This record gives sequence, C-alpha cells and structure tokens, in this order.
Amino acid sequence: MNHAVIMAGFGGQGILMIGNLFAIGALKQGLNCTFFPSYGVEMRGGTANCTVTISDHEVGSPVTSSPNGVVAMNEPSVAKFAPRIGEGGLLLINTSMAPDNDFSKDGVEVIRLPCNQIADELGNIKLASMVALGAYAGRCGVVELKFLEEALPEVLPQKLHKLIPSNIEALRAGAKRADKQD
Amino acid sequence: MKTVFERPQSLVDTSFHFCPGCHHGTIHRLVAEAIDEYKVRETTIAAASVGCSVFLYDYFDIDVVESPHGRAPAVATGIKRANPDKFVFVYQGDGDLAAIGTAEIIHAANRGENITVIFVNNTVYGMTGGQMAPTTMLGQRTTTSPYGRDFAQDGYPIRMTEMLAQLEGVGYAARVAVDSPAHLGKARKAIMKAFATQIENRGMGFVEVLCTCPTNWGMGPIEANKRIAAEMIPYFPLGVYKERTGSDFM
Amino acid sequence: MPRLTIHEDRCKACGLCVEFCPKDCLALSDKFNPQGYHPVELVNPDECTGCAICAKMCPDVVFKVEK
Amino acid sequence: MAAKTFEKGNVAIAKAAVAAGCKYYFGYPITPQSDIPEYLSGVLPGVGGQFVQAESEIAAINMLLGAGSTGKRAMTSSSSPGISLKQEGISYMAGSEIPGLIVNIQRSGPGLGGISPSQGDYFQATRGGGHGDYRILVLAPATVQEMYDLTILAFELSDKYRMPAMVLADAMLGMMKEPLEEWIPKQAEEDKSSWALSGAKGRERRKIKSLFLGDGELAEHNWKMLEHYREVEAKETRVKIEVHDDCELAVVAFGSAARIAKSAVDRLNDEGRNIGMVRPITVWPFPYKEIRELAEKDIPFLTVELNVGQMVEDVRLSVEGRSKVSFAGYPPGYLPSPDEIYEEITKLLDKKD
Repeated sequence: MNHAVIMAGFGGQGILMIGNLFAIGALKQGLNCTFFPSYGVEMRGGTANCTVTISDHEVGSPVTSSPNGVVAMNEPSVAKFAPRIGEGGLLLINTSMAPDNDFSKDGVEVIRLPCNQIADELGNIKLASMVALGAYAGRCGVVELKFLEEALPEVLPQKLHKLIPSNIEALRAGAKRADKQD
Repeated sequence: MKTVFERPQSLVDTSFHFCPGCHHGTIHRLVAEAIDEYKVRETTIAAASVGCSVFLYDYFDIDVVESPHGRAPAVATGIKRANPDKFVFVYQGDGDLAAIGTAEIIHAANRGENITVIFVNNTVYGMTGGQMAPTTMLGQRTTTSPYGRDFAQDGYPIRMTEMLAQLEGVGYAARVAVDSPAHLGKARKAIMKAFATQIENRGMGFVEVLCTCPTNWGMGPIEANKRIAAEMIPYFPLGVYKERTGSDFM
Repeated sequence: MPRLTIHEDRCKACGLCVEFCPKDCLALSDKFNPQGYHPVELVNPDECTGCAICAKMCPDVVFKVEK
Repeated sequence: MAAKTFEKGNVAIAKAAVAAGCKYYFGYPITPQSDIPEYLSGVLPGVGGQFVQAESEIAAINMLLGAGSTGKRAMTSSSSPGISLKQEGISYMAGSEIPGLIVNIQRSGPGLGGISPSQGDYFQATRGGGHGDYRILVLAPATVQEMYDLTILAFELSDKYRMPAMVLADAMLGMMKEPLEEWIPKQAEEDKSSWALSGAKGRERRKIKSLFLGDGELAEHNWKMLEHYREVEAKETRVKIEVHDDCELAVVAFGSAARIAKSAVDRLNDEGRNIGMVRPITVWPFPYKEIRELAEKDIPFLTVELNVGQMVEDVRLSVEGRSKVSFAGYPPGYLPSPDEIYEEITKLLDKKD
C-alpha cells in the first residue's frame, strides 16, 4: 500500500497542521510516512500545500505528480492539484471556499463538503480543516480516525490542548458528513 | 647586578625575518612582555593573520592557529567561545584588519568578544610589496597609488580605533606608536591594558600601533621612524579612546 | 658600571639604537655579522648609564642590559 | 528501542549534533536550513555550549576553524550560496587538518537561484570546493533518519581523520518530516590532546597552519594528506546496493534524487522488471570500486540527479568504459516526479529490448 495525498489551501487555513496530523496518525497506526511541505515564499500569505505519503513499506519519493488523493480547501487548489489525481483517487473539495466548482474526472471520487459551514455550526470556524481531514480520512480509510484523535496532542501546540475535544468533534463530524454523501 | 632589559621568555630565541628597522619586531617584543607579565603563556592561543605577521607562530612560544586573510577575529571568536578559560589574542596588519577583514573585526568588537587585538598600522601592504592600504596617507605613493593617494580616487585613510571605540563591546581602545622611547613606554602600557581587559572580562581590548615599513616606504630606518611623528600622528592621533573602568556593560 | 650584552648575530644595522642613545655610546662596526650587516657595538662604555633605551628601540631584541 | 518522533530533516541534524556532543555552533541564517540554527540557539546554552550568529558565512566558517583547532566538536550549517562563501575557510581547515562539521542543505543555483531542492553542489562538495588540492568527507543522507545517523558519523569521521566533513542534503530532506529514532553514540569522542591547541603548558608549543614555505615542506604535507585520503577511501566508502542477478539496469542516485528514483524502480520491479538501485552514501569517498564490480557484470547504468550532470562523471569514471552510462538530470529549480523517472527508465529499456 502506498498512499500519497496533497493537502492545499490558503496560508493560515491549517493545511500544514492537518498534513502533520494525518502523517502522525499513520505513524501511530504502525505505518511509515513522510510529510513534505511547501515552504518559503508560499508561507507568506499565498497558497500552502503539503504532500503526505503513507506506506506499509519504506516510503520512496516524498513527492508525487499523481497523488492518490487531494484535500482542496479553496478554489485555486482544486484547479492546481485535482487534475493530477490518479485512477481510483479521492478528491475532497471544500465547497465553502469553492462553491461553484464542478470538477470531475473519470475514476476519481469527489466529496463536496462545506467545511467552513460545518465548522461554524460546531462553534469555531478555524476547525474547517479538521472537518476536511475527518471527511477525507473517513472516506479513504488509510488512517483510522481514532489514530488521528490520538495524534492531536502532538500536533496542537500546548496552549490549544483545551481545544482537543472540539477538534475531535470536528474530525468526527467531517467523517460522518462525508459518509452521508453516498 | 640586576637585569634591566632582556628578551622576554615567551619570545622564541630566534632571528626575526623582518626587514632592518621594521617595527614588527618591536611590537612582537611588547606583546611577549605582556604575555610574561600576566603569566598567560601556558594558557594562550593566538590567531595569526596573513601578511608579514603570518610567522607569528615561529616567534612566540605559544599555541597558534593560522587564519585566512582578515578572518583572525572570527577564528579567535571560535577559540574563545569554545575555551573561555584561555587567553586569546590576534595580531593583524592594516590590510588584514582594515580592508579584507573589516566585517570580522567590527562584529567581533560589537559582540564584545573577550579577546585582545593588536593592530599594526604601517600605512601599506608589506608582504605583497608595498601596495596601497586603507590606512595609506593622502599623497602617499605606493605601488598601486603611483601618483599618491587621492581622496577622490581612493577615499581617506581609515581610522579604525576611533570607529571601534564607538562600539559597546569594546572595553579598551588606544592608538600608540613605537617611534620614540616615550611613545614606546605608552605603547607597552596600552598593550598591558588590552591584556588586562580580556583577563577581567571587559570585552575587546584593542591597540592600534603606528609603525614603519622602511622597505616599502623607500626610506632608511631612521628616516622612516621620523615619518611617524611628522606625517602619521597628525592624522592618526595617539591616545586612549576608550577605557572601561569596571564591568560596566549594559 | 652597567653591563650591555650585544647579540651581534641578530643585529640588522637599522641604527635606531645609535640614533636614540642619549650618550652616543653606540656605533655600527666595520665588521660583518653572519646576516651580512655591520652590527652595532659599544664604542663608549664609560658613558653608558644602562638606561636601556637602545634595547627598547631595537626591533630585533639584540641587547641585554644589566646594572 | 526509543520511541520514534516525527521530525523535520533539519531538526534531525541539529538533534544529532547535540547527541554527538557538539556544543559549539557558528552560522548565518539562510533558507532552507534555518531550522538548524533556530533549534541549536535554544538548546546549546543549556548544555554549556555556545551559539554564535556570525556576521557572515565567512566569519562562521572561521569561527569553526578556531573552535576546531582547539579540538572541540563544533559545526556550521548553511545552504548553497552560503556554502560558496565558506569555501575559503574549508580550504584552510583542510590544509590545517582541522576537523569540523559543515552542513549543506542545498538549494537551487547558480547565484541566488531559488529555495527549491537541488543537487547542484555535488562538484563543489566532492572536489574540495575551495582552492588547492584537497578533499573533505561528504555524506549524503536520503532519509530523515539518515540526516541524524550520518551527522553523528560525520563528526566521528571528521575527528578520526582530522578532516572537515560535510553533510550534503537538500531542501527536500531538510524540510520534510519522517519518523526519527534518536540515539546517543556509544563511541567515546576521539582523544585530540595530541594535537589540539590548549596552551603550551608542560609541552612544546603547537602551530596549526596551512602555510609551508620550507623546501619540499608543502609537498611532504600534501603527500601525507593524500595518504590519509587513500586510507579514507579504503575504509570509509559507504554505498547501498540493491542489485539482483540478471539485473537489466541499475539506477545510480544519491540523496533526494535516490528517494524519487526509488519509487520509479519499485514500480518497475512490481511490474516484473529487474531494475537495480545503487545509492552512494558517501559521495567522497565515492564507491568507484563497487560500481566497477557491477560494470564487470555488464550491467548498464542510469544516473539520476537533480542537476545537469555531475555525479554521472564519477559513475563513468567507475565503469571505465566497461558498460553504458545514461543520464537523467533535472536542472536546479525543477523537481521531477517518480513518473518522469519511470518514463526515462522505460525509454532506456525499450531501446535495449
């Protein structure tokens, strides 16, 4: 098994955070993984993206031109990364930030989820990326949700640990809503 | 019978390679006297520089590491930071300290590195054959200022002591000369102070020594010696520019 | 009477000692030392006061002075 | 076994330095390696060490020269443009036989270039880089774990052979995170009291220098260094070879290029081909002998690099004309995907078939 996912969005949307969480969750599940962030100029206000590669053997390339999945938190991220998804892949589009996007590709499953609205309903708009990750993870099944929840204390800074329960709630809400889409 | 003057113990008993009348020998001796005076011979690590003074390691009975041109203050920083219990000094000429190594000396001074710096100013590049230095006097002819240094072309001679004295990290800064017995006495005292500054952890001790380069000046040793008072001192005034009296770092 | 020891082999005949001796006790000799210079010599020992100015001005540490 | 953490490659290097007992860091900030000084500026003061942010890379390498001359384990780190500035000091350290670690997290050049991963400094690293005729130890990690392991090894080899050592990685390896198992070296630090400067107490004074003007002195010094180099080549060459019988083609790549190439090779082998992989871990000393032995079995090679052709020259020197050496290079500023390397290999195999 080798699963590469690109997570992308605006800087400040928590992209690198969910990338890290997905990777550490995989580690906790006993899998190997790499996390490769975009960095530098892109960190200063533009787009942010990272590639997380998960494998049950040694991870080869930490970069990929044909990911198994994409988590696109905004419109430009769909445009840039979705066409690269390979056969049997999974795309999550945050429709709160890409409302009119109608991307489709043969052999690619698309989840459309208004992550910001869902987060808002949960009481914290900043949880949108957690909702997205919950939805993606729940659907692709590579990393079990419980390992993501276990990984939260390692990813969130100490001062945000009081928010762990609401982050768990967001992960679960995302997974549940993605499931309902069938 | 009492010994009034003899070769300092930390100066190796060998001939200097310097030209007749060159003041490097005099300054070497003064530094060696300070090493003896403060009994730091066995704890000293020096950073040699590039130029006529590169052979420092042949003349001092101490541990020495050679530095790339201009970098001695950085090398000394590395030595002193890793070995704060050692006595560390650098000995640099004007090409080394005031041209290629300007950044290194300014930032070592600004960091308040606890090292002692002996800066030899003879207004010329010695070892490479008398080219213009940053300290070359206006009008002075050198092999690369054949018409005499012109400020419009080459700028003015640089006054390092005044510059460095401005920096908070410098505990002691003085300019001295070795052209007369009276000046020599003051030079000796200044070098001792610069040593004491390091020993008392008061930041960089810096001494600029005005001296001759008879060969590249095209003068006899005595005539060259006279030039210091006649031409150099009026532009490079002697004196103590800074002296911290205690541990008054902010 | 002071004693002046001259390490002739080290002398490069720059003449600074001769120039600065307050009692004119020193002069460059006619002989050659191994470096090919006319080394300094004490020509007026009776006048020497052991002030050590010659030693201090000498760049080559040629002198030892006792008194 | 210690628990694994999920760590950035740059941080793995910094942690390894501390584990190796390095207490002195001198450096100047530059992307994409600033995690190293950032981490060490926090940790070193607490272990009785010193962190100095120098005014330039030139000053930093000379601080390393100074600390190294006193036998203290010390390091500097930078990225390509900064490593160029350090070449002067590296040459002096090599000539003066002063150990010390230099980390190069390569970015794209030439000039200011960009901050993306690159292997454009291979020649500079393995041919000495500065003036004169010298070599330094160059270790090329390909995983975050190796960033840690090879940093410790670099310190040990540097001390052992009194040569500067370089960890040659790049922006990909520096910025990516992977599981890391930290460990503390058991091997005691080399005793340097026989040569290091410590003050001439109870012994003859010491000079550490690279200037030798006496008749024949410099040549003698350089012959001695050459003997060292030969010893290092014989004893310290490290390479990972995964080549099976009847191998159709062996891909040669180091560092991040090896990571990307490995995915392509795995895919081809999954499809039933027999493709080998040769990954130099030390790029100086280079595994000439090991590659030549493969060439003697008539295995052709494809060298993959994130530059327009540097290590491939060493591969060609290794095979000495015995077998074909092809090249797939990607210029600084471009990061290939495993698919592109897959295509390159397939093209070669098609030509052969």
